[in-house]
Amino acid sequence: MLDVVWLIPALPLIGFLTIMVFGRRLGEPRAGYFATAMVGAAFFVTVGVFIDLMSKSAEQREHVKRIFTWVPVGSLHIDLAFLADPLSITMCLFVTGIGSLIHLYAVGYMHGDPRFSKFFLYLNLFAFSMLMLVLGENLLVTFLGWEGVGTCSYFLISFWHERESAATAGKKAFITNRVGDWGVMIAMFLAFQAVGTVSYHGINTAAASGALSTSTATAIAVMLFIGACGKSAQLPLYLWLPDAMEGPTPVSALIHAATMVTAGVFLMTRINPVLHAAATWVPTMIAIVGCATALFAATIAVAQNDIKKVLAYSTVSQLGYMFLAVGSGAYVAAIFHMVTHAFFKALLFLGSGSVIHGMHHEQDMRKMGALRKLMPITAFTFIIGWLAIAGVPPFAGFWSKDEILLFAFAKSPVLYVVGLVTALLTAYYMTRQVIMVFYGKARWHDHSAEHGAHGDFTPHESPKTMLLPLVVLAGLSVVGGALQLPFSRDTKFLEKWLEPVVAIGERNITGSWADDNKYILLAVAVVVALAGIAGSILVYGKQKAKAIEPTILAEGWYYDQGVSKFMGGPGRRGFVGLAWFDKHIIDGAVDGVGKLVRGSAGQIRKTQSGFVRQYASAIGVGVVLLLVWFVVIRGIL
Amino acid sequence: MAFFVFVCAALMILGGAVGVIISQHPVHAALSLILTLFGVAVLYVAQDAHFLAAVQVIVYAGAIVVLFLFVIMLLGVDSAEDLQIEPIPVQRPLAAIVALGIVGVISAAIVQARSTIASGTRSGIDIPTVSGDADGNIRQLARDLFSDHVFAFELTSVLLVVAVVGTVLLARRPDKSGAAS
Amino acid sequence: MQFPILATLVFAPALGAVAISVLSNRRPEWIKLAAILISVFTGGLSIWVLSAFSTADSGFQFVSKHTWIRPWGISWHLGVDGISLFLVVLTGVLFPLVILGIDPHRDHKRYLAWLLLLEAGMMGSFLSLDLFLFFVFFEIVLVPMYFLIGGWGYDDRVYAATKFFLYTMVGSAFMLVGIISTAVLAKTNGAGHITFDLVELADKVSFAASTGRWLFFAIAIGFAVKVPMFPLHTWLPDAHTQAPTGGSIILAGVMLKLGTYGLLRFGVYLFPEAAHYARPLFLTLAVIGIIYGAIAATMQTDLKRLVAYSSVAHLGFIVLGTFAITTQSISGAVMQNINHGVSTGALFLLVGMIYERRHTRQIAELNGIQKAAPIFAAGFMIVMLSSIGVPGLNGFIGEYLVLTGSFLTARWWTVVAAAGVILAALYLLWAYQRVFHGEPDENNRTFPELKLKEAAVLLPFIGIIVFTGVYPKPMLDRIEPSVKALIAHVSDKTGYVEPTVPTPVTGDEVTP
Amino acid sequence: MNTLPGETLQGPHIDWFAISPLLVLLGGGMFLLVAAALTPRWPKGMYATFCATVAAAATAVSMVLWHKVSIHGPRLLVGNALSLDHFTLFITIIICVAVLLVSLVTDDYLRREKLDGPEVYGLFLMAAIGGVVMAGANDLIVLFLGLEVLSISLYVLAASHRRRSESQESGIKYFVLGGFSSAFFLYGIALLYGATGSTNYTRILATFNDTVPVVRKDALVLAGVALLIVGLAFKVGAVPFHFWTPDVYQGAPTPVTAFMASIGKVAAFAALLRVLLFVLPHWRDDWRPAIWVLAVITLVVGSTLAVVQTNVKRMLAYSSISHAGFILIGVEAAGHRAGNPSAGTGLSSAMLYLPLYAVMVIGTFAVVTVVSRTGDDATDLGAFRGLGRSKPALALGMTVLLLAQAGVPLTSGFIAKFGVLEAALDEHSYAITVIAMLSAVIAAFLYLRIMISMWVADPEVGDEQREAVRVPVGSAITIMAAVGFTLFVGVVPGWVISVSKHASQVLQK
Amino acid sequence: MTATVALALEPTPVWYLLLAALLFGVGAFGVMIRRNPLIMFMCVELMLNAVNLSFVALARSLGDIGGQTTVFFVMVVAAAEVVVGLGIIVAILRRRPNTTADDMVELKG
Repeated sequence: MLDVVWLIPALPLIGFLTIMVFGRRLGEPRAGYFATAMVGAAFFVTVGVFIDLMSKSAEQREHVKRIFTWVPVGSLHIDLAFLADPLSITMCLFVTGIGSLIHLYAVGYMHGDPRFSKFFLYLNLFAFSMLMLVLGENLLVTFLGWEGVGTCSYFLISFWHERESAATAGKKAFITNRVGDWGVMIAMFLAFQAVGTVSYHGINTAAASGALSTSTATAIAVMLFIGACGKSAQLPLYLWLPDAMEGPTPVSALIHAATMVTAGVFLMTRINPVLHAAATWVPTMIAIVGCATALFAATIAVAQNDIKKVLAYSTVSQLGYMFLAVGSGAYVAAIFHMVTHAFFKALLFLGSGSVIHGMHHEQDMRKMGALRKLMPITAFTFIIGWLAIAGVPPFAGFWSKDEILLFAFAKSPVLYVVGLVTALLTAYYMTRQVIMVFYGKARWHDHSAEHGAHGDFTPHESPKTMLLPLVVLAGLSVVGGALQLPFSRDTKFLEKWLEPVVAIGERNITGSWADDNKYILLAVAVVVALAGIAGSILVYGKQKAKAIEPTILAEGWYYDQGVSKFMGGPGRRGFVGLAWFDKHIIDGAVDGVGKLVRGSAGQIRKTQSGFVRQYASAIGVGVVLLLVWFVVIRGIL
Repeated sequence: MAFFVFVCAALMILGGAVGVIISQHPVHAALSLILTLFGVAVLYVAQDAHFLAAVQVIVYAGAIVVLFLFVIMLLGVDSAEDLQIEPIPVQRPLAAIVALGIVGVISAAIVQARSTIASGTRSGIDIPTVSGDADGNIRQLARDLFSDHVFAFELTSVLLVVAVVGTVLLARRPDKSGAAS
Repeated sequence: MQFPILATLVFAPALGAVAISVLSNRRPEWIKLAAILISVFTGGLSIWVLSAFSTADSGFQFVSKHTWIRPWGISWHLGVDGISLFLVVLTGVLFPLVILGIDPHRDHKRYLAWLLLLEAGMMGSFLSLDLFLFFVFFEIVLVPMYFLIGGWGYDDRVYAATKFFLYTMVGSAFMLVGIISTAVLAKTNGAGHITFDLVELADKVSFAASTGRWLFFAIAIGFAVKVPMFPLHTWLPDAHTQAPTGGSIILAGVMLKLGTYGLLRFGVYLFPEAAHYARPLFLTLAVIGIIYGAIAATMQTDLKRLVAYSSVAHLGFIVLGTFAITTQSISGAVMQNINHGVSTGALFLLVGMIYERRHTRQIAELNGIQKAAPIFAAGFMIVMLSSIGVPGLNGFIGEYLVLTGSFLTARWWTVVAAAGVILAALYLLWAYQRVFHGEPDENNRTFPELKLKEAAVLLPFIGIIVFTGVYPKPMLDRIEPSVKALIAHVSDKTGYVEPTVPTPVTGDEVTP
Repeated sequence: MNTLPGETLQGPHIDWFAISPLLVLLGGGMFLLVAAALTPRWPKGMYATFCATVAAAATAVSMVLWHKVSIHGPRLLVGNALSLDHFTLFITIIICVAVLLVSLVTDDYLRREKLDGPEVYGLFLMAAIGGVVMAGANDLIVLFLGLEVLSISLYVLAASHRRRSESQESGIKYFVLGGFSSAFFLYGIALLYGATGSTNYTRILATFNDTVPVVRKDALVLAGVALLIVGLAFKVGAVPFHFWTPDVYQGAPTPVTAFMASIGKVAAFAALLRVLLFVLPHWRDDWRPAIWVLAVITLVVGSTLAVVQTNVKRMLAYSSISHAGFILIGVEAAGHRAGNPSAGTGLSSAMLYLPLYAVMVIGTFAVVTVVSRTGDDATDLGAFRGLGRSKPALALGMTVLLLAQAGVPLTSGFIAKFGVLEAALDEHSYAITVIAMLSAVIAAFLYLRIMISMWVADPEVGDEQREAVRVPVGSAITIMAAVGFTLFVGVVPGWVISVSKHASQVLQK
Repeated sequence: MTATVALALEPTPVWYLLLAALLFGVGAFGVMIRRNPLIMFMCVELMLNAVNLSFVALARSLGDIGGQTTVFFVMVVAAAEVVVGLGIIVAILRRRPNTTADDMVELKG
């Protein structure tokens, strides 16, 4: 079964090609189902591969499938090859799994859209790219997927391109990602120079064996981290993700919560030996960036009113957690949180999508409220997601977050404290959201006039195709924590499974204070989560306290505006200046030469006055000059 | 004596030349030119070029200047030219500089080469002296003309043909009859 | 004697041009048919060359050599190697597409005659192995292009055509001096007699360092103008903008390649020492071009001008690769020649279609086209992504190879150059957004969808874009031997050592 | 009295056949003039046909002579006044062919302008004699006479359009300046004569061979050289002696302009080459820098001023100046090793330039003649507007010729420029070649302007009312021949290069 | 005393040559400053005469008759020139009487 690993990305590709050719003929909803089937089939293949891999011993859980030689030039030899190992298959599992659920959901969500089949065309292409990313045997294949998902993200964010904001958001996402891609490219060049290959095996082996010098390893790690920052929306490149919510909600769930944005974490995990070999400040920096992002985004989420924006900032925050984990050497925890986060954040997004669907594309939470009666299943699943992300035991999020905090503590108590504050805020703003959407007063009546077409407007529950994924994901959010329970080594399934991959980079905290007192920390985390929830209920549920939603938070610390202002101001002026320079100085010089020739010709031609006497004197001058040259200079002197 | 002749002739020549360039009236200029030409003829004689002196007087003074005068009279282009006015700025100073430059540099060259232009030093051919037979000059000239320079001599015939044909062509009236009528 | 296939590649279009110009104007369809037949024949022949090309031979193949001007040591010397092969094929393929796909609207006869003459010139330039012969073709292509721009261009065509002609001529002026000096000086530096033969000069002659450098610079100026490299680029936007669509495609697709190809063949190959010496300068200018072109492109308000400036940026990559002198970088540069030709050619084709429909190229006057014409927009998108350099499409492979290779010898330049890929996304996506996204206004609502004939012309472009991006190996296999030979030649002459990379540990031994 | 009855003059031996080109031209010219004067008007085109025939006959005998010289070697004729060698014959052939081509153009022109008559053709033939003599002269006096024959013919020809005041203005300007510069030239001869005792090339050279080491700084010689250069530079139109060129080219009847631009320049360059390289090789280090400077300013001024013109004839006049600059580069290159047996290619390249340029320029002016329409007035750029539509073949021919003048490859113009540059670079004259090429670029602008006018410019109001351009047979033959030659040499230049190389050898001893 | 010395002085060819140079310069100057075309011709004649004078002086100094022959030719040339030149002038003046050289500036630039 291992040898058919290529089928995993191939199936969505077939879906893509088929829809590209026959999309219009398939039409709605067949195109959607077909696409779903393809991703679903990929899921089953993945499961097969997974089982095959499980059956092997830990050392042998690495299989390379070469398809063809892709870029062979001189000493550079890059195959289009797939690497099936625990990490990639883990990724594949939830990418295809959650992917197919979201595909299914989208069939309902995109109902009636004139570009229905095109949406699935992009989704399948995205799935293909994402799978290339995770299955790539070398950096270049990963990069193919990496850019591919970026491109698909661009397509999907600006899917409703008639909206100016959607088009702009797509463009912004692509370009911001490209900044990160620059880092990945440089990393690839460094790797090729230092190791002679860009295959993970080669790089990691070199890093592990010490063949890779510390400085090179540091450079590679930093460059890849820049790439990861772009893709996984870390400071300072997180900007694009909140805007990406302009895309249809399934897109937000799939790309901007579950899969693509985790690619950075995946990449960091993939090259963990390099991080290990790099200078020690690199992991610290990653941890700090992750931690800062987590806190930063959480503070912003507190003041958002757009149902999806809250989730978007939450995603940024959670991704920060994952990087905190990476930086702390907790790769397994990072992957663990990635997986659980995929479950509950996809769930939350899909839930919010369901709400938006039911609210006829209303996304402002201030115009919602008391929806739990009208949309019971949505509400129920959403609440599970809420509990999971807030870190309430025994839901999935609790376990993964706790694991990260544990490692963070081992790394530095400061990181731990910041992580805790973030957890508090997370619980707080998620509770706020749940209350604003599902509880309290129904505020949508006031605005029914806006939906004039409907006249009598009532939110409604979503169709079954949309609810089924919600239920499944809710279930996973509940039990997801079982993958990795901190009680003993035997309950850490994920750790054992991933061990061959992360063995080098994974930090061993056994014996540290944090590990020894992990139950205390566990308890603290629970208390913090509950405190956050309680606080929020106080403010929004009971309205005992005034909501603290300063504009500065609502505006995201004005970071986005600042960047935009810079780009639109000095940045743009710089560009305009260069264009001016090009037109007037560079080209001006060219035209200037022309003008100069004409101008001087205009002057010289005045000597051609038509007066024959003047011509004669010109000849005379020539004669004198020649005579002076010959007689005086050459003859007499 | 020779010195005296030279000075007189030189004065004639230069006086005539200056006359040519400062006469407002073309007729005066033509008459001044005659003066110069005669002066030159005198110097020819002084240099034992008797034949040339004769030709100078006959052809130049006799024919060419007459031709000039003829044209002046024929066309009635006898309006005086106002030499006070110079329409082209800096033309005169420029012309003066050029003229002085030419004269100066060439004179310098002549003076510098004066030793090689010694009088009759490279003589090999017998040059008739002043006291000698004037006929000898013509004879020599003829011999030279019809031996070494016979081609040039024949070429002058072509030149004259050109002059004749050219004059015919130019002198044709810009007629209505034209040609291809 | 074997069939002189390369000479046929040159003469078929040339004779075709003559034949067309004597055909009667009364039957335009015959003229068009003749042009199509000739160009397709030439294209087919070029593909035959491609198929018959041996990957085992790193030297010149299908060589034909005859004395031409004996007193000056000039011969008719044609040959093709991995570096020129694909340029020849690209030329062979682009012309039929242009002839088929683009209607000049008036005066077909002259248009087609010029176009075929241009093809002959381009073929000759890429095939020549004699400096004189090369220069002849290099210059001769100016004439048809001048007339194409001047005769069938847009409002400011006279200015643009004149600028194009004169600017290029300035470069050629230096180049001609350089070429002749090379031949003249070669007499006393190893050749023994006057010769313009490239191979002979490259092999036998070794100039003193300073001499070689001067000669190199003289020749390189000509190519730098043609490329065009910053700051000699300003003729290009004007020429592109004013040229008719067909002219733009050819200009971007093949003509600019004369510059980059020339730098490689008559710069690096002929003057290895000087090229090596001049590396910092050229690398710097290339990198400036990459960034500068991209920024300038961003600020353009005319779609064609934007694409033109993007060419400046893209060609910067090629120059970077050329002067980095590693197997990867030069292979990438050679490949990028083709990729840029295809992608930018296709972009011009599409911009031309927009102009056909809307009679404007002003970005501000276009909007919402994706809604009005989704297939058209999709075609544009693919081409654009190729130009941006998205992996899986051709543009990426070339750029990647160039950068990877350059990184070995010109690290910091490469780091800056790689930032150019960010800017590429910026200007193209921004333009795309303004033109294609949004709700179409009154004028753009009825934007006609891609027609079948147009699609037929566009498809080969897209086909090449995707195929090369996915499976570049066949192409690289043909390029690499010649590139390696070139680098060996450089090493031989200068003692330059191509940096090596460690032999990597492959992951294969783990596989059961 | 003093008669010497016994004295008989022993004239020099004359090999009549050796000077047969001259005799043919002279005889033909005289016959034409006399016969035409005695007979009623000849039928249409007969004068021209006769003139062309004479020129062709002269060409033919020159070729026969070429063959003879190849066998017997060069020699001096008629009392050492003329030299019969390949150089002379080369120039003779160029001149005769040029006369042939120009007379074909002139024929229709004269009838169009209602000026028909035999005199113009007579003058053509006489002028050709002058040109041939200039090329073959072995004596400064002969050279001077040849120059005057040519010049005086040209003065008359320039002024020969009786209804156009421009024609007369150009005639008088040419005449005044020509006389002025001839005086300098003659003065130069006088000074040289004074320094060497002879006007004969061979003897002057011999004098220098004997005395140069001693009188190296002979100011008299140098002054003479300077003034000789002035006279010849005036004829070739080198800056600053060029001022007459634009005015005269513009004002003269167009075929005459063609005649001047081709034959006048060829003859003057032939004389310049022979004088500088054959007579004054010992002074090469003195005159070479002067030629260098002349070449540079000629190139720059010629091409720069051409840019701002609007009259095509004037443009081409300036372009002819810049061509002269190019040829001067060849002269300069030749100067490096003048008198040296292992001479470079400078001389042959300058010689190569002459026929190629002559044919180009005749072709170009032939087109201008045709386009200038009745009255010879339509010579501004606008007159060419729309020619590409109304007369595509003519426009195409003109385009080829203009491209050739611009030096685009596959035309003779490129070969010519290439040869000159190669020669200069062979002498390591880098600066001058770069200047030359850059001014060629500037000059290219003017050719482009004419092409734009023909092909690109939009029609304007009133274009319809213009007289249609007619291409009569004679002009068509000339244009076709010129275009054909231009292209043929552009593609197959080997033979003409070899011939010019061969013909140059005689001066390189 | 002075007169005796002066009378004893024999003018050498150099004197003649210098005189000729001076005459030449005056002629050249005249061409440049006079506007009447006829007088310009006369000035050219002055220049030619200066050359002739030089030739004769040199012929004598060299003892070579060739210089004198040359003068003969120059005279012929001068005659021919004058004929043709006057022809042109007549043609012009017949159409536009009293034209000066400065009036003929139709062709310029």
